[in-house]
Amino acid sequence: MDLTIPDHEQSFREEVRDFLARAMTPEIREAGRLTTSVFAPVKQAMDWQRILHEQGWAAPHWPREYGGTGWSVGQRTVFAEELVRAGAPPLIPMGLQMCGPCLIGYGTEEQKAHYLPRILSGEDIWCQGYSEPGAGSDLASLKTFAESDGDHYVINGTKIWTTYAHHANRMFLLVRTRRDGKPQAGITFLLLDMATPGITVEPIVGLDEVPEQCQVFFDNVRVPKANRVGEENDGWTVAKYLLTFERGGQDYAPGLGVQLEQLKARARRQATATGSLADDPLWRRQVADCETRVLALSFTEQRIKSALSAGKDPGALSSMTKILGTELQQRVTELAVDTLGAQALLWQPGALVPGGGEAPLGPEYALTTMASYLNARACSIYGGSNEVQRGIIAKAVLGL
Amino acid sequence: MDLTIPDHEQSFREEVRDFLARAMTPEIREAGRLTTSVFAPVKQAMDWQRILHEQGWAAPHWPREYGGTGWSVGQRTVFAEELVRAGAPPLIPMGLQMCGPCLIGYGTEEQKAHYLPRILSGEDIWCQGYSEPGAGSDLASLKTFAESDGDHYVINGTKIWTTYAHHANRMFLLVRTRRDGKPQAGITFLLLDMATPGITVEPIVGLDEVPEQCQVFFDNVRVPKANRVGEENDGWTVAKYLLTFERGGQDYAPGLGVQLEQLKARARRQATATGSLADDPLWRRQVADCETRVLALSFTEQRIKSALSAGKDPGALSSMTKILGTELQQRVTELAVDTLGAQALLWQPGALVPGGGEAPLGPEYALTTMASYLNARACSIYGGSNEVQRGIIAKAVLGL
Amino acid sequence: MNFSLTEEQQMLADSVRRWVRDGHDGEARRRDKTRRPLDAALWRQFAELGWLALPFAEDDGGLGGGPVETLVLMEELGRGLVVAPYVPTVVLGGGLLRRAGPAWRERHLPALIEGRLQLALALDEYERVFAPENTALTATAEQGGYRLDGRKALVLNGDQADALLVLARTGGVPGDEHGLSLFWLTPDQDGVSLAPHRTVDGHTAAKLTLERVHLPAEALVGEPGGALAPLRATLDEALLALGAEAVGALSVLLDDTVEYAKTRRQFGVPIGDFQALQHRMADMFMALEQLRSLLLAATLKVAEGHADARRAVHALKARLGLDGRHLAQEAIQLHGGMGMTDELAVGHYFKRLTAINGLFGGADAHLAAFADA
Amino acid sequence: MNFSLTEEQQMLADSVRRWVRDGHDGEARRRDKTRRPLDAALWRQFAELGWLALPFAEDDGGLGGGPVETLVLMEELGRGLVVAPYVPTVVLGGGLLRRAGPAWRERHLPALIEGRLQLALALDEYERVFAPENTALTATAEQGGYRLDGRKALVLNGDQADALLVLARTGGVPGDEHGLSLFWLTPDQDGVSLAPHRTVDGHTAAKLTLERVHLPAEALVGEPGGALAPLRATLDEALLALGAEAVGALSVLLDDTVEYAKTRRQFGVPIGDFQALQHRMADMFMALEQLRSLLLAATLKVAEGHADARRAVHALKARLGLDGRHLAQEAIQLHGGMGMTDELAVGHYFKRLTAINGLFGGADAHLAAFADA
Repeated sequence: MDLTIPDHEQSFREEVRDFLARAMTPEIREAGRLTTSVFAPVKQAMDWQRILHEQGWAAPHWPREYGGTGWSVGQRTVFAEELVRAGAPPLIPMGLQMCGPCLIGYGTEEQKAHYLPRILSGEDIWCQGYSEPGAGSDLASLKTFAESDGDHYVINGTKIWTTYAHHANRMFLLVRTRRDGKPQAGITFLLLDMATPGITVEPIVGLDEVPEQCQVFFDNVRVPKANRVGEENDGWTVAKYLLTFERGGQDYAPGLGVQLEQLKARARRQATATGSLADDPLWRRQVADCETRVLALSFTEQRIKSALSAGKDPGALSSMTKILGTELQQRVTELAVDTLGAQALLWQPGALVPGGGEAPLGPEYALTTMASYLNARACSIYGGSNEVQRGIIAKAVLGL
Repeated sequence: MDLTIPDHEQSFREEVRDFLARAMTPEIREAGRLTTSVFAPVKQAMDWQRILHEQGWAAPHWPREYGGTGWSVGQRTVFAEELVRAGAPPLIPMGLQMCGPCLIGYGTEEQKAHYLPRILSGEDIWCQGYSEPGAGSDLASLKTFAESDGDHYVINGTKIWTTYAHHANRMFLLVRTRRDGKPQAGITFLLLDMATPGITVEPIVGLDEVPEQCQVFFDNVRVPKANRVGEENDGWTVAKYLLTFERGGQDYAPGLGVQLEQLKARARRQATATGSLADDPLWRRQVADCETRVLALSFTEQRIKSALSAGKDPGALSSMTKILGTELQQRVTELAVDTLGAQALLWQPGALVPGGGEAPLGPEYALTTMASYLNARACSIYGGSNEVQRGIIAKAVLGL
Repeated sequence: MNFSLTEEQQMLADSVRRWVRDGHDGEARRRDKTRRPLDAALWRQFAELGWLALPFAEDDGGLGGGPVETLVLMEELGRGLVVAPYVPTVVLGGGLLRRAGPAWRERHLPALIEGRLQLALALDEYERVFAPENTALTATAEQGGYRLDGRKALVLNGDQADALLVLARTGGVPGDEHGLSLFWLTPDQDGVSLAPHRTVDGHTAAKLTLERVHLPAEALVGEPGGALAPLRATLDEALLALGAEAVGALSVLLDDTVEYAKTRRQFGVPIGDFQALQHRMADMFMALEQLRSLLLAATLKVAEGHADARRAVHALKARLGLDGRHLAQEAIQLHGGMGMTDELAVGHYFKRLTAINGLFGGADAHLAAFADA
Repeated sequence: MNFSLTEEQQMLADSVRRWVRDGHDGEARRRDKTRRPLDAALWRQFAELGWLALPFAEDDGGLGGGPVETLVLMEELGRGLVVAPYVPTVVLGGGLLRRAGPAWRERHLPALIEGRLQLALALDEYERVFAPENTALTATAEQGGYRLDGRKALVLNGDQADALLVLARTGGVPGDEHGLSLFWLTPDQDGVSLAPHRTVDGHTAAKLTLERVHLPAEALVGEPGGALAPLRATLDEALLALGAEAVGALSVLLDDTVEYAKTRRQFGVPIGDFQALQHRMADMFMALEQLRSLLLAATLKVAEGHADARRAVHALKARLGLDGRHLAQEAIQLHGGMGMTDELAVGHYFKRLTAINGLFGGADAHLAAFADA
């Protein structure tokens, strides 16, 4: 056992850091600062993706032949950490992190050749059609039906919690293609063009007043069967792969660490009668409580990656990092609200739009703090609620 | 709404206080200090009951005709509070708090005339035969069977978690008298003499190394049918009455308040480099967290009693006070362990026996602290586990 | 001890509840996307119903109510998620005027009670942790009066107040309990600028900037350097009022969650059948009951002037910040995705609670104050 | 980064595990009601198996192991609930000797490694919160040496130690980081009295009273007034060793609880079918994994001398006191009444964890130290 960082990773870190310092425009930096969700403002996120793509770094985790970087697990971690530290807006994951890997794993050669370059370049913006009003945590009970009609499917039904459907030009989705048998068995994985007739997108305004999610309605929407990924009725296999990825594919600890450092800097500027909030023992205890948990999570993520590098399947452990990461994220945003006191109540959604031009009536971070807190309430719900994840651990790990 | 204490309750408090100052012998006081459970050492508890009985105060909550005091709810509360404040050992509840009220409610005139005076005077010591190895939280599934044989029942089976069965000369118990129908329907409530042939008592040593609980085995134990309370197969009615009583019959807040005051006094004696632990902001926060919860519980208990006085049935709220009171009790004993640090690890069970003569190798409270903490782990398990109580709230209060 | 409402208090409760149900519930307010800072018609009704007169002495034209009456009103307003500047104008502004001597009462309470006077208290300062004694904004004595300079953050109702009460230092340094004074200020005075803004809960506030604002000596409210005692007493009343509003809001969050759990189906059954969720809802219920107990304890102790009254107020605010917040978070979580939407009421109650928790000190500060009291 | 054991480390783990299984598991120990303070045969085996030589340099007759090797050993001993004074004698006593200079090492390490020397560290004082710098017991310089007066509480292994290392003040006052010195003391010296006693976890300790104990200057271990640095480094190692033991014990508590939940039936089903309990066991699992991560983080950082190593040790001890304690309490709760008995192993693991949490500072103290580090 050792914590040694190979020399080449250290120099790689320098390289990434230099690049980011150079490549991030003021607009990109502003978007990073104003991002209060896992989903960054779409325009700046896509701009940033194009810049990374020029460098060949848009999809480090993809195989090299499809435009990946060929980096080691360690290098990918370094890259992700440096992005977080530099305050870059996160890239929109539906294409790069979800649809792309799915196509690489299960797509036909034609699908790969057509879609992967457009995902990489940002020409296509994807959304994910999984949840339905009656099928949230219980995804397998989805009802949106795709009737076979020659070389097409005809889709009727509705999807909900479809992030950025109002920005996307493509959707990957799960549909039911058979009504009998086990619920998981009759599901098929499809790709579609959002411009297809019969699709209606209705944005859903969130607690933070941002329409991040949508409901999407399908009224006799015709999709060519060539757009099917995997076999008919076998979409659950692809779906499960994606779910695992959605949960465990990211590291939470680096971002949490950065947020806690920022929080400490802010507390140093919150004056008390005798010094600053950063000196207050009770406040320090709250931060230390978070920091010790982040330290534990960080090493857990390292352990999982170490197992991955050794070719082991971490399996249900992605459920653990999803629970721990999201609940810590919620706690850290809550502590940030506490740190600002009443100043966190200032509500200026207009000032949170990058380039919106509305001047904040207080420090910029006072604006993002509340919006982040509100938005973070969702992270224990999406991607399979944390209740579902605990159930997975109980069953898959503990055998209950 | 008001918090006014009637004058007569104030003067009653003085009267009780004077009496306790006079009546508690050094031996009783020592037993109070060394009690680390809801069950005090049996000899001193019974001695103390006899002293209270002479005064006519052994069973304030009983109707006057059976030896009760005729006090108001407020006076009973004052009395209970003053007992706690004076550090009196708690009386053993199985006779006074459990069997007595049951007999008053459901016993025959003969049963009442025979047993109640002996409960009051302490001539009889009772134990409670409810739980069985396969019937803990799921009490209704009990299996100990009483076969009818003329004017007797013949009992076979076993009871567990029978507190003080090794000290008791009588037991009230639930037995099955019918095997078919709903589990609750075939249960009968009986009284028996522990000297009856066929009874074996095996003490169970607890975490605190004290044999407080027992397992009791019945091998063709003959009990006269005259010892049945209520109708055959209708014992569940009596049992439920008792369970509610066991949960909600007591106030937790006064005792918790006294424990927290003692804890603060101890912390003032724990020196830090700059003062005492009682000045440490983190320690103070932990105490304030407990104290605010105790304040809330105290007013909840007052509200429930206020409803009782007005003739309302608090119903499932006894589940709430049981959960809150026991979990606070666990937390306060935990904080007491933290307050003493390593000094709480000193283990001298011999020095905890009243009159045992073994000198403690540190402050007396250092000995009781750990034993109380260990013993308190049980209070969320007994009397219907807190999981069962939460289920009751969900069903009976929230209608889930 | 007695925890029953008097007949009059019960009538007040019933009338507020009826008023809320008849078109002023949060659902209606929520759909009003114009988010007008103050609904004049609504405020007129507050006056007509006598609510603005509630806490004032009969000699001052009030109804002679106390903390218990305010509790009754605020709990129902909280249940209805009614957006109105009752706390800034009546509880805080009115509470300070009540304590400022007969001249101030005579001059302003009639207008306040008739609904013609909106007030705001300027307390919080940028980059200073909340605590009245932590105030830095200076009021320098000068010929015939004072000169005020500095900024105040999050002045509740500051965007629509006819007058502001500004806490300033006439002596001492931040941390000192002496040297704090209150000033009466109108927004039209030279050097005063107010930048209005929304708060997260759909209420409004303003950023106040004072640049060389010259005030006459008569603008001083109460004793020079002696603002802390009346301010603290007034803050106690505000914390009780907000506590009652919070308990009302939390009771809706619990009810809505239980109701949702009974109807929302996943895995073939109502989610309320899942034991893990049942236990969590039982915990929510217990948290609400404990907060209600603390609300009663603190309100009655303040009303009756018990020595440990402020301690109970600290306990209430601290536990709201711990257990009330957790209850509200659980309400969102158990609503799943729907809880995150602007459409359902749950999120709006959540945001109001979040705002209440952020006002006048958080849980740790109140736990520390509880320990010190 | 690499989290795999070397082949040698894996062999060590396997051999300890085998030894535990072959008759030294907690179950066997638990039934031995004689509760002998020290099992001489067992200690001889420790020596023969090389475990007493583990952390010492090869030059000193040791095996040249480090914190990782100690982790491997202690985790298995924790899993087996083995009662032995490894931490007092080898980790604490041995750690201080290792840092005390060649003369002390040459004089005592051979005996220690051969199992002929039992040690104890006298640190805690009555009515003083734990912290080495909070030491009050005085060592007054006198002709040719020092005079020691005072009491020490809970001297682990003090009842059977051949020598005690006593932390005393040769200068300064409680709170000062300077002025702390360590003394080598044997129980037979004039003025030394030891009152042996059990500790809650079945280990043993002693109360130490020193009355006019005259020690020669040579009894001073290390630099006069300079005990704090080597002591802190040694305490870090002890916290790692206890942390590894705790993680081993917690893993048994989790396994036993899950196993019990699969077999114990209530309401017609195994209690492991109840969703509320499933979620709680999932939380127990996550707590264990997080503690294991912290154990690895702290151990490797100390082993490699990282600048933030001590911070990680504080994190480990703090979270053991929070999450490890909660895990152990849940293990009892989920075992129901059976968990409260002396008969099942769960209670004994619980008590060992309780003891570990009580040693060398609690969770809040370590969180505060983490924040300061």
